[in-house]
Amino acid sequence: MNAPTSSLLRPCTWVYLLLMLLTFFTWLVGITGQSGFGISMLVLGLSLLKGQLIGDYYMGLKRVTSFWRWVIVIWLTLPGSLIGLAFYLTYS
Amino acid sequence: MTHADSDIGHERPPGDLAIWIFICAELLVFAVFFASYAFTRANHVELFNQWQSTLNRNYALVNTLALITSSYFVVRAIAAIRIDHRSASLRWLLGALAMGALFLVVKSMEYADHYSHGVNLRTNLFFMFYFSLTFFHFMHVLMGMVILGVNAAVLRKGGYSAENHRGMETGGSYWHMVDMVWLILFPLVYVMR
Amino acid sequence: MSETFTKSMARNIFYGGSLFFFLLFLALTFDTESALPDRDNRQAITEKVALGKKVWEEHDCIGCHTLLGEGAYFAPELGNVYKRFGNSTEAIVGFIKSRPENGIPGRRSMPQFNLSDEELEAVAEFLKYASEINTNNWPPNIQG
Amino acid sequence: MKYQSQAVAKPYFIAAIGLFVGQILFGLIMGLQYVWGDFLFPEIPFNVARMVHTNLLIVWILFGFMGAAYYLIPEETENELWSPKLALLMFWIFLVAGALTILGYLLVPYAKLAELTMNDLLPTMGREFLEQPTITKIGIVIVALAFLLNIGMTLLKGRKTVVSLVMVIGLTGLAVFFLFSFFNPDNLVKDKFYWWWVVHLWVEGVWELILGSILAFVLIKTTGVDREVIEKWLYIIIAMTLITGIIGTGHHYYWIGTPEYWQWWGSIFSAMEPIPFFMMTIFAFNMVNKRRRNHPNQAAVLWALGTAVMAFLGAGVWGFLHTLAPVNYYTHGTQITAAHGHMAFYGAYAMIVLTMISYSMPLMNGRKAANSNKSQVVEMWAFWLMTVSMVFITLFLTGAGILQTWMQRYTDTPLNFMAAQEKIAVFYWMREIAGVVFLIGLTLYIVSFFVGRNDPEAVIEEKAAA
Repeated sequence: MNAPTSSLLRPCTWVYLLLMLLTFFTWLVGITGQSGFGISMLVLGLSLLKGQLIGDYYMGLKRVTSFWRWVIVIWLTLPGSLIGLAFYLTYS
Repeated sequence: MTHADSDIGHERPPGDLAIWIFICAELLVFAVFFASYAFTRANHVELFNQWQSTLNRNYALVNTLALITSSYFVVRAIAAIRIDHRSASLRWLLGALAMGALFLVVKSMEYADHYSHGVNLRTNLFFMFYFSLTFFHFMHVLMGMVILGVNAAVLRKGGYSAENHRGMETGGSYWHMVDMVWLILFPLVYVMR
Repeated sequence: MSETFTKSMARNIFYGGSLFFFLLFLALTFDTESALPDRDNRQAITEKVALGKKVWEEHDCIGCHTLLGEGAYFAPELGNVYKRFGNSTEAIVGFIKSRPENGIPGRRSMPQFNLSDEELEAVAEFLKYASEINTNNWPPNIQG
Repeated sequence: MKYQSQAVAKPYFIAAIGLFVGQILFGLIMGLQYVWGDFLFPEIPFNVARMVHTNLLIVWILFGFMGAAYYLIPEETENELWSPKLALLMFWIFLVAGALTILGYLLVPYAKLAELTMNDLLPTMGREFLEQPTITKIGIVIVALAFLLNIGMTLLKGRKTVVSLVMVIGLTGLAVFFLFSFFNPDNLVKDKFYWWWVVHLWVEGVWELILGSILAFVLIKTTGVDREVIEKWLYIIIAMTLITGIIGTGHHYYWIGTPEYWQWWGSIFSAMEPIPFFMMTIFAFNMVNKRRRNHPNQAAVLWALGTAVMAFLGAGVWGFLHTLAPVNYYTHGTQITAAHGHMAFYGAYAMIVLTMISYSMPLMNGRKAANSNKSQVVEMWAFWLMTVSMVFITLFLTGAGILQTWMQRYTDTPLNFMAAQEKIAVFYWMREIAGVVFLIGLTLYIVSFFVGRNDPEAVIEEKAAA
């Protein structure tokens, strides 16, 4: 999105492909019905990563210097760690 | 607003700051909902696992792909307007709207499925969360589409240009937020067990 | 530098956000309406119970008591009084009937309303109906 | 005062203050009845005193809102009121109807009042805060319609500012949601469900729009901060209010027969209801700090800041204390609710009306901007006495509520209601003392209108505009 020139693939397109790939992975975990703390945390972690990619590359916050950039980071980490904690409690 | 496509050091996020205040509020609600889900699940693991396995992940996959694609189209629409390619921008934006519509259709099919099985908001604790979260999000997709629709209408009338497209950035930011929320909602409700 | 926080966007968020959440509220209301028949003990609403509700209202009982926790906090909760009085409408009738005309010196006392027997029975039936509403296990104990 | 017709606000404000005094007197009677059970029994039983207390509150706040609108709308729209005569006529109708209703409560037994006013035709009486006879309710609707017509026509022919628009939206919402007071089904659950559409959607919804617009108006006038800035924040604050407050209604739907999911929806959204109040506090202090002039009416500025703080404390903090379903399970319908109700109503609605009165009365009395120093000093004393005593009333009721919750609800061997009440009597005594201090404050407030009337206006050495 920040390269209006005709390079082969824009960064946002790379990000798009990556997001698709990660989504397929999550889905795969889902349909195979896998459960457990490790796999749940992997899925969660990848989802948080996806969220960060959206924030950085789609919302364009990578280039924002002010505290607004942290909105997404905090939003992902805070509920992310709470969800992680809840799952940890389930499996411990 | 001419600085909009320079690469470095923005003080502000794209779009109107007012929408960012709204985005923060929305994200807060979803965050609390997600955490509530997780902790309630911790107390009712059996129940949640049992009913989670009845959900159709294929619907969810299509929906996730639809939203990601839609978000990507919005990015391209804004990239296009930044170099004054209005018709291209409009095409991307309409594509994004189509993807949003796909989400609504697929999600409605899923709801129809539940409905035909007599499952609803009050069936049990898991479905209380499932319906609350997904329906709340569903309404956000609708709302986001209304905003993008307004963007598209303004764009069609020539209301945006390389110099002035803050309205599109505002709509785009909101739409990405709706997408991002789903990216957490999908694994949490459909997959993680 | 142009305005990055515009009044028109703030306005749009006010109108759009309010409408959005009001519609959501209506959707939840709609769902609640369809859920109520299983919860609100409506099959118990007889003419007598309806009369009891009117007696309840026309003596402003809510001005001292709470009913399902809502009302004034001067006198006991009555949502579960039927159960507290040993599942007995007679006990409720007896209590209301026996209130002294001039109160109890130094203490709170319920006024003597001089209700007819029909009204007394009706209000007791109304309280019985209220006690059988599904309140998600509220109050926490029989004391209300 | 820029427009002649703004003066119709004056009788409204005077009536509001008069009814306010009545409200406090009956509050003191009730407070005493809490510890001296047969005080005034059977002449004025508690339920009658409470009806008078709460109904006077509602009526005087409505008088205050209407007065505020009659003052504010002409000035904002920059033209005379559509019909000052209609405004005056409605004033007398509302006052007489209100007085008759209150006298009805006091002079005849409530059941007799219901009979006299033919409650049978359309039974709406006997529900908390909506005790008015049906005929009074119809009167309220008529007055409200005439009022909205007057205000609406004035708005239509004049400048449309955000402040006036928001106020009119709030007032319209007030009238619309009041219509639910005519819906009184036999089904208790439905009755309660829609009863909250009046009560909650008033005080945690549309009334906050009125509050916000009055506050914005007074801040624009007293600080000289750019209208654009203030209006922008007004929009964002009221947007947050409705976003959180509408679904926040769910915090009343935990235990009245409504489905369990309200416990989640209600808890999550109402937990966020303090946010707009917090924003309002930040906003008010920010604007005063950024002021471009020092307004000579310092009392009005004090009231405005006081409103922002006390609304946040009373509605925001004290509301949050018991809004989460697991907490509310134990505190529902205890003195905690009473504590919250007192501080929230005083902090948000009583104080905003007093803010408007403080700002506008000097102008309507022919002053250029402010009362004399002497008068303002007395008014500020009144402010502090009333506000601090209200804080104490709230604290004592909270103490009472915590103990009540513990003894009657939480322990394994719960006490019955009256046994618990007797154990917390000391808190009621202290509340009553704080109430007396409040009355002293209110007396001083009234005195402030009469002292220093012939003294020159307070002035402030104007520094170079910052």
